[in-house]
Amino acid sequence: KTYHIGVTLYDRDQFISSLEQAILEAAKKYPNVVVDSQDAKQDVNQQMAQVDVFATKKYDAIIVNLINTDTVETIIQRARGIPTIFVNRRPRDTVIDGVKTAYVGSQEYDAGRMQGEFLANFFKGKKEIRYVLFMGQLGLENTNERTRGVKETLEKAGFKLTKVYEDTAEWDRWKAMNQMQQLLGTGKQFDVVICNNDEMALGAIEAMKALKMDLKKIPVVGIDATPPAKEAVKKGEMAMTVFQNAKAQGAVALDFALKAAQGQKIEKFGWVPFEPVTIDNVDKY
Amino acid sequence: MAQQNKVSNFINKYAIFIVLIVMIIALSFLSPAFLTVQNLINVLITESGRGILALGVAFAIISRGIDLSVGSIVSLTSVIAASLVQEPSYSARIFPNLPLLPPIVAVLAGLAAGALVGLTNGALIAYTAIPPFIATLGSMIIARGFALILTNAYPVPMLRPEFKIIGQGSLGPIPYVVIVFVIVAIIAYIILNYTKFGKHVYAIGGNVNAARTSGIKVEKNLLGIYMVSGICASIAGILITARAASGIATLGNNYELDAIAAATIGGTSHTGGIGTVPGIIAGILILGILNNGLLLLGISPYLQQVIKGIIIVGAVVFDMRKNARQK
Amino acid sequence: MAQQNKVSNFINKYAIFIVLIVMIIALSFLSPAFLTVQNLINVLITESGRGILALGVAFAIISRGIDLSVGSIVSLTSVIAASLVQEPSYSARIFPNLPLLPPIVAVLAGLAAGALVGLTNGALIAYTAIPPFIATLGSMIIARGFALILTNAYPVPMLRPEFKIIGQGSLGPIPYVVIVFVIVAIIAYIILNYTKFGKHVYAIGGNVNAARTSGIKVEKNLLGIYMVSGICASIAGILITARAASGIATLGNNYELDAIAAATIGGTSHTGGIGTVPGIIAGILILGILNNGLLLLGISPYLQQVIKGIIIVGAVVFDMRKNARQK
Amino acid sequence: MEEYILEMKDIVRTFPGVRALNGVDFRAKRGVVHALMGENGAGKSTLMKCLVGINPPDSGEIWLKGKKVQIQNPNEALKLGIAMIYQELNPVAERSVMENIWLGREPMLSKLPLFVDHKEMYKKTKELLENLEINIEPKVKVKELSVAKMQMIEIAKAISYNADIVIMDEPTSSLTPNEVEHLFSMIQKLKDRGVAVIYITHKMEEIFNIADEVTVLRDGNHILTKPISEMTIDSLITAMVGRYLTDMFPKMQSQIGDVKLSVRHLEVPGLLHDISFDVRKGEILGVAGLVGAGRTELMETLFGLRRKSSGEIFIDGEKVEIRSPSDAINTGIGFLTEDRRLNGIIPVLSVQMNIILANIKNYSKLKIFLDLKTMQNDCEKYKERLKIRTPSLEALIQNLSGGNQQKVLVARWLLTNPDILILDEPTRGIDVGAKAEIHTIITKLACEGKSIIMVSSEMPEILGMSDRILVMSHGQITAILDRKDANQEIIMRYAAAKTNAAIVA
Ligand SMILES: Nc1ncnc2c1ncn2[C@@H]1O[C@H](COP(=O)(O)OP(=O)(O)OP(=O)(O)O)[C@@H](O)[C@H]1O
Ligand SMILES: Nc1ncnc2c1ncn2[C@@H]1O[C@H](COP(=O)(O)OP(=O)(O)OP(=O)(O)O)[C@@H](O)[C@H]1O
Ligand SMILES: [Mg+2]
Ligand SMILES: [Mg+2]
Repeated sequence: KTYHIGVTLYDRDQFISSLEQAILEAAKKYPNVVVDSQDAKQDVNQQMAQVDVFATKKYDAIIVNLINTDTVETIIQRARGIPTIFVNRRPRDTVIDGVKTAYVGSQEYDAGRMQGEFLANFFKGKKEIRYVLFMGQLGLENTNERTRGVKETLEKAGFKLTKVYEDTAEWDRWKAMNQMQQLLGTGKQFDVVICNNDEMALGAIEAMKALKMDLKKIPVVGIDATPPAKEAVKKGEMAMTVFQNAKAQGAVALDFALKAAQGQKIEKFGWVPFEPVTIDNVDKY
Repeated sequence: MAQQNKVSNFINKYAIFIVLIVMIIALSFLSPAFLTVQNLINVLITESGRGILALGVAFAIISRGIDLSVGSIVSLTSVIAASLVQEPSYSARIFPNLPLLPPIVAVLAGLAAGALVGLTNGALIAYTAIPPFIATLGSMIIARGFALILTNAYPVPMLRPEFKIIGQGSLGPIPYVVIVFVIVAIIAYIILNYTKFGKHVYAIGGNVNAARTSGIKVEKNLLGIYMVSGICASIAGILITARAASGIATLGNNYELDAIAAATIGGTSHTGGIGTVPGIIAGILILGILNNGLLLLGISPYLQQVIKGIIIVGAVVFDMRKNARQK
Repeated sequence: MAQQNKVSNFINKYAIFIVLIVMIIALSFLSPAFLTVQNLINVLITESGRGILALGVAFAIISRGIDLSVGSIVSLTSVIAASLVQEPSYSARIFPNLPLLPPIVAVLAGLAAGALVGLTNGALIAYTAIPPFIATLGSMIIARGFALILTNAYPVPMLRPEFKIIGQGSLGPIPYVVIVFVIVAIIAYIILNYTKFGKHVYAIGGNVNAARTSGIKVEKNLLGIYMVSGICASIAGILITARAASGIATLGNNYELDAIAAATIGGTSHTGGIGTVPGIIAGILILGILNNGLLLLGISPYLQQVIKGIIIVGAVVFDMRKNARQK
Repeated sequence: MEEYILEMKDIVRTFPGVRALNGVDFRAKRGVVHALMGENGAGKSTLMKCLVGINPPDSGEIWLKGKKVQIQNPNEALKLGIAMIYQELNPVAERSVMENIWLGREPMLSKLPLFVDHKEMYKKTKELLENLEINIEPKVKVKELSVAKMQMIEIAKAISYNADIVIMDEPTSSLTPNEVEHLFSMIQKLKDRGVAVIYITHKMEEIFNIADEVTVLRDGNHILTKPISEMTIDSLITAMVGRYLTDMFPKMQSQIGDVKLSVRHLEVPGLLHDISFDVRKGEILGVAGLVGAGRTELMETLFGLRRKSSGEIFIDGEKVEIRSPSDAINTGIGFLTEDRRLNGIIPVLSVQMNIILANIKNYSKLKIFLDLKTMQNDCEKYKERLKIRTPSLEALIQNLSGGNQQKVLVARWLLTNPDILILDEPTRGIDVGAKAEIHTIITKLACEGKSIIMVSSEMPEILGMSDRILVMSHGQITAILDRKDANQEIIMRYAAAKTNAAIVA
């Protein structure tokens, strides 16, 4: 029997493309698995339409990278009984049953937490941290969770956080760069630049490099460990990033989906941990 | 000869519907799953939100304006309505001490928000001379800002089932959202064709000076036009929120472009005075069926965009041949 | 009395510049960091991309059209140019076996892409009767699809320094990007005011029938108009890519709205035939200074949106008083 | 031998639902003014648009200077030496006079041929306008000009092409006698230069004044071509309408009653000064004046389209405040505007919608829904009465001939059934048959006790229809004459009068 698996992704960025690639790679191992992968361009309505179509075509399982985790009930309803594996964006635990539904991913909060832990270590002995924060698109869950993660971790570690600048750069390198440049123009002093993803971190770094700022003293931290970000970590320009294991998430998601399609027992959760990446371990990734 | 002329007249007049029918026939052959009741209902469900938006925005376009704020009104309505029907048990309620309100209150609050934004748009356009593009761009940005402020950018989850039923329930096989869409379309049709207000919308769009000279109160009508657009956007916002089971401040992002595109594909002209409800519905269905068809055929998402672009342009070229400069 | 009239005429005529100056003065008081050379240069750097886009799109708007594809052209240019100037050592090069090309090749390839999309837009608009909105919407979707196909949605990082210098280098204190922006603005000014083509752009937008009966080849001019818009978008795409040091397929998302907004704020009218380069520059600077000011003042991002919307609308209301129906 | 510079043979042109030209032959000679006549919708404009390539013919041949040509667009026509003044004025309103005149053939700098030579353009415009004795500043925007001045600009533009054939499609529709005289002297000069002038008009007296030959079309068919000397007004009219018309100005003496509308010391800064006059029930008040006299502005002010700075308006002795056209309509005033395109038609809507536009509210059933049936019946009635030539009431008004569009607008205002009807150039572009019909309607309305204010630049119309005649000059009233005291000369004298010497008879 050939197993058809539908995939719907929240949008396209470097990470999600890697995740998609991982799913496709993993599927190649099975001659009888066909994957149909779509992206929803951050439109909840479009994602539901994609699930509708997968259900119409009677696929054997669906992998969903939710745009908004609250839409999970509707998504499950639209799937009409087809096993649904959620990946990377975590829905409420109550809808996960480990039979028809499961979650594979990392905890967004953890990515922020790891940034926080790194910075807590970096600033050991200091009392106050004056921070610059570039957030992803407002209203998205990963933006919220990553931000919450890093702030709470630092606060728990006893630091007093002082906001110098906090705004969204919408995951966009160019926007972050422009904002950073203008911020630097004001001459305001800060200790750290926290970014919700690597692209924005790289933008901030470009702006800071232009002013020959010491990136060793003022750490810039990102999330995702994209190739250019790893390069920057190697050069010592980016203090740290967080590796989100797209490959593992994709492979586990496909594995879960296939098992569920075959009626096998699966776990409720397939955790793929985040991993902090610094100059010490960057070569591993 | 005359016969032939009649045929070509017919084709010209109903070109956009012919495109739609050809698409339906082609897809039925290409994908067996396409022509199933369930699939067609799914298309309607998916398009109901955009459809209602397009109908509303068409009022603005016919009057020779535009409404960029509809996407933001969806967002604003979404968070306002959702925050009034959260499960009382949910700890992160926006209004923690709110008593249990009947869902109708949430619906009305949402509609009021849309009407208010629409009224503001209308007033700006009517009583200052600023172009509709700017007035509604401004309120688009402002409304989105309010939606974010209200929720601190967090989603508003855990809606009560009485509210969610609007988006998820159905009457027999036909989902409520589709019923609402059909009703809105019928009302829009009646307004545009059988009421004074409707005729005034066309007149204002066709030649505002002539309309004014003929005693039409242009300003009052503009208020009405943008309120219709705002209220339609709110209705769409409520339906989508109820379906998504969550109030989301980013929900309507970029919907305005989709809605304007659907209306335009359906023959609504940005030069004013031209546009019909059946045309708009055809425009919406063309977009919806295209989307659905490309998904059913399992075409790669990148290629989908290219094909989509080509078919949209092709459909309108076919529809507009009649206006092309005659040889 | 006559004196007073002169003053009010002056204010009417230069309203948008007065808004700009008032904003500058207000911000100098509110934030000491605002009126520094570095900060003002930063504003110019930031707005250079959008500025060039707005100048190009203004040609379309003045001719009574619109160009929605400029954002996508930025994306397409970005990935095309970037993929031709990647570091040879970089393992994930788009064209792994490409010899080391001089950066000018990348620049020209980028410009060619923009010109080609523009030409397609122009041809569709000139030779079929489809509205510019649809023609450019179609090519917007298609161009973005191509940008994604080309890169598989991965960024194209690791650009060679000879290319990055365009975006990051400067002549004395003035960055190259700002210089390019100023040059493009001057050329646009000259074209619109001193050339036949410019006159024809206004005439086509003001009254296409008059243009046609006066013997103007409307079709050929439309090709030119949309090519100007496409090429401007490519220039912006190259500058932005060089600055960001990476080709990104989603780079230009939604830039079209910003560009159209800037042109519209600067007094370019969607009813055609009206618009000036100084006005457009004022529109861009108003948006840029507004962004910069809100950032300098450290206002919360949500509230920023609300304030931004209000100021944009306010500025245009002030500018348009002259057109408001006289009391 | 080149007797005819232009020969059009067996021209056929159809539009959806209309056969506008049905095998028409037309010839023109050098140095001859050839009048093209026919009822509204006869196909005059269409024939000329076939010639200049706006609506290339479906079949038929065009020979120019002995050579067969195919003209696909106006650009080719201009290159072949054919220039046209269009019936529907067509300026780029936002641009200057000089840019409009030289549009498409801007003078370029000799050293930098990429750039337009503005100085040269200004100079040439100045020369051209001075030559033609038109007093307009080349740099003003066309939108600032009155319709009449726009028309003068279009005329100047057409002449400036130095074409061999100049087509004038109702060039005098917004001109007053003085300018018409002026135009005729220009035409005379063209004639002397050997230009073939094709002249379309509905004004009979002009034909006999200027034309050498006449061609009559009816229903898209060629009826006759003759030297004007062989025609009389009556034979011409008979050829055009296919029947004999008795009276162009069927004025009936109505019962003149109380004062209906009374205007006192009306003031609009820069435009109108100290305007006072009365109109009685059952009276037709003609308003005469030269271009720029401010007649249109006065009517616009009465109708609430312009703000007055002071002065009072009384209706039936009661003071009224009219701030907008809807106020005016509610107080029982109707206003047929002068500028058909700007304030009149809604091009993209149907004939029916255009007819009912000012009257929609009277068709509401249950205060919400429209009574489409009655609406259609009423429109049908006016279509018959005014002989509006249209394939159907559903046809778009933009596809109607100019005169038929005008009739639709007349129908619009008749339908509102106002107590006071203001008509600004009501028969502009309307053929003789329909003109007589409209005059009959106007005079009947007066007999029903309505008050009519009729602005007209056509002396015969003013003299033939009015009970009293108000003459304006430079924004002031210079005379109010009784029907029996008025003749063309007296009116022209007051119209040209320097103001401040206002005489009220
Ligand atoms: N673009 C068009 N589409 C459809 N019908 C048209 C179009 N242009 C002209 N017609 C029709 O062709 C016929 C002839 O029109 P034309 O404008 O030539 O009349 P005309 O003799 O110039 O009349 P008038 O004296 O009123 O200007 C009319 O019945 C008109 O409705
Ligand atoms: N939109 C405008 N802006 C500035 N001036 C105007 C405008 N319209 C008209 N005028 C000026 O107002 C004066 C009177 O206008 P107009 O020529 O319409 O008067 P009129 O007596 O109605 O003449 P007619 O109806 O014969 O053309 C003229 O000097 C004209 O230039
Ligand atoms: Mg005509
Ligand atoms: Mg007048």
